[in-house]
Amino acid sequence: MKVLYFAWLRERLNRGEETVSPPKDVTTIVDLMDWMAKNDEGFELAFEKRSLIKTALDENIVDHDTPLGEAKTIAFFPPMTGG
Amino acid sequence: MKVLYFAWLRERLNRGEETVSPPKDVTTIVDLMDWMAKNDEGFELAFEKRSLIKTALDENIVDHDTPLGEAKTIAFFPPMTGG
Amino acid sequence: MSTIVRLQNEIFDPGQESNAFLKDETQAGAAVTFTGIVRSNAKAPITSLTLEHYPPMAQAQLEGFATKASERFELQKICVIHRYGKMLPGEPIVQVMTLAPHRRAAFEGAEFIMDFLKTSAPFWKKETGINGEVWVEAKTHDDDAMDRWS
Amino acid sequence: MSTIVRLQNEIFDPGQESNAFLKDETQAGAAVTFTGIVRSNAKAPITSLTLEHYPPMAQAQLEGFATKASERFELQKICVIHRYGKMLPGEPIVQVMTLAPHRRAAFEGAEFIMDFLKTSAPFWKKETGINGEVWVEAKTHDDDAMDRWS
Repeated sequence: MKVLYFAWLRERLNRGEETVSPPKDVTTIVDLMDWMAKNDEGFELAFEKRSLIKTALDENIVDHDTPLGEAKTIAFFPPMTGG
Repeated sequence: MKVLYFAWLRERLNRGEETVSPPKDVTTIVDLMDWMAKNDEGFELAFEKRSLIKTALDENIVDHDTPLGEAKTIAFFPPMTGG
Repeated sequence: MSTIVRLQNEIFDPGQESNAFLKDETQAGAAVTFTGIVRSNAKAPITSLTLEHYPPMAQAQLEGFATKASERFELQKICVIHRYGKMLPGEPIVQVMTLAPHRRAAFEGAEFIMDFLKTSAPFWKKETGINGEVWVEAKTHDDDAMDRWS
Repeated sequence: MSTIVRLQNEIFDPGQESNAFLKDETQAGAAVTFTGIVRSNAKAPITSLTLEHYPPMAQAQLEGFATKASERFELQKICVIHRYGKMLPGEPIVQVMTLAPHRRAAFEGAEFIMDFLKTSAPFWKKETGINGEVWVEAKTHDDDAMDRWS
């Protein structure tokens, strides 16, 4: 699946997007974050305070315990500051 | 003192302003309206429903029981509909 | 705080007034513009609207509302333009503009001024339609709108 | 009901957009325009502001807020313009315009859209000043502002 990063999350990770292929036991967003952090120290640091990170599955904001389902894109970003 | 009329009050009375010299026992706005109605049938008709008429003394909105005091101008008008 | 109140017979350009109001402002984050427009209902079309007013009192009242708004909300600038005389459907009647550090104050300041203006500024509307002329009646919901600020 | 949502990098002219929005409208009595401006505090001056965004989601969210507003308030027309990329102090960032038969709906519709936009539209501000660059932090009072509509 496609993973997108925005704002300071993108800067810390030094990339705006990547493609990942998590194993089958990764079913929720929390699972995905755990799996990515295990494989990538940068990710673990960037995602240290998970409560500060918002998530969108296929462009809809969802909680971290949401199942990934058939989603094609997941986006991680800090609280929004538009307007 | 100078008396001003606006909107449908002005149209019914067929004048926008006039000068009146009420006797000394006319001390409040109610007194003035009574005195003017006594002397002018048109005024009595126009002021039939006094609760619909608003009053300003020297450009400040006041209740009908307010004393005339030293006011130079009194204005009578229907509820305002600007904006 | 700067306040401008303009009563005028001439039509004004809403966007041009907004731009003049915003010009060179870099300390404010939020601007709200309210524009009141002469409305012609499809069911009861009007050909024109005429506003009568009581000039010195209208000027004093509008300045008073602007001052009250600036005391109550954190506003950096207020401009109120109100027309009188004859106007046509689609033309602007009134424009209230507020500038503030934050949006809430800008919104509330503009709405506060409009609510007071509607019930307490000495203007009277007369609609001219195909069946003649009629004075617009005051609306009780305008009184209610004003009362919520007290 | 007509709704326009525009995301753009280019600067826009606030007054010109308001006039385009109002053009030929004779059925509506009330128009509200909110303009958000790049602010530079005297104490902590910024040289520029950069907005990052998530394009398809930003477009979808803004259209969603506009639809919600039109369902909730009696609105005849909505336009939302939001910029992204680099902008300078005094430049407009965002403009929300509403048109309604009555002023209350126009005010509430615009404020509703802005409150949702602030907390739920995927834009992120980065300020550039003499001391470097810093991401703007989200404000809890913006969450509170959104919550009052629920």
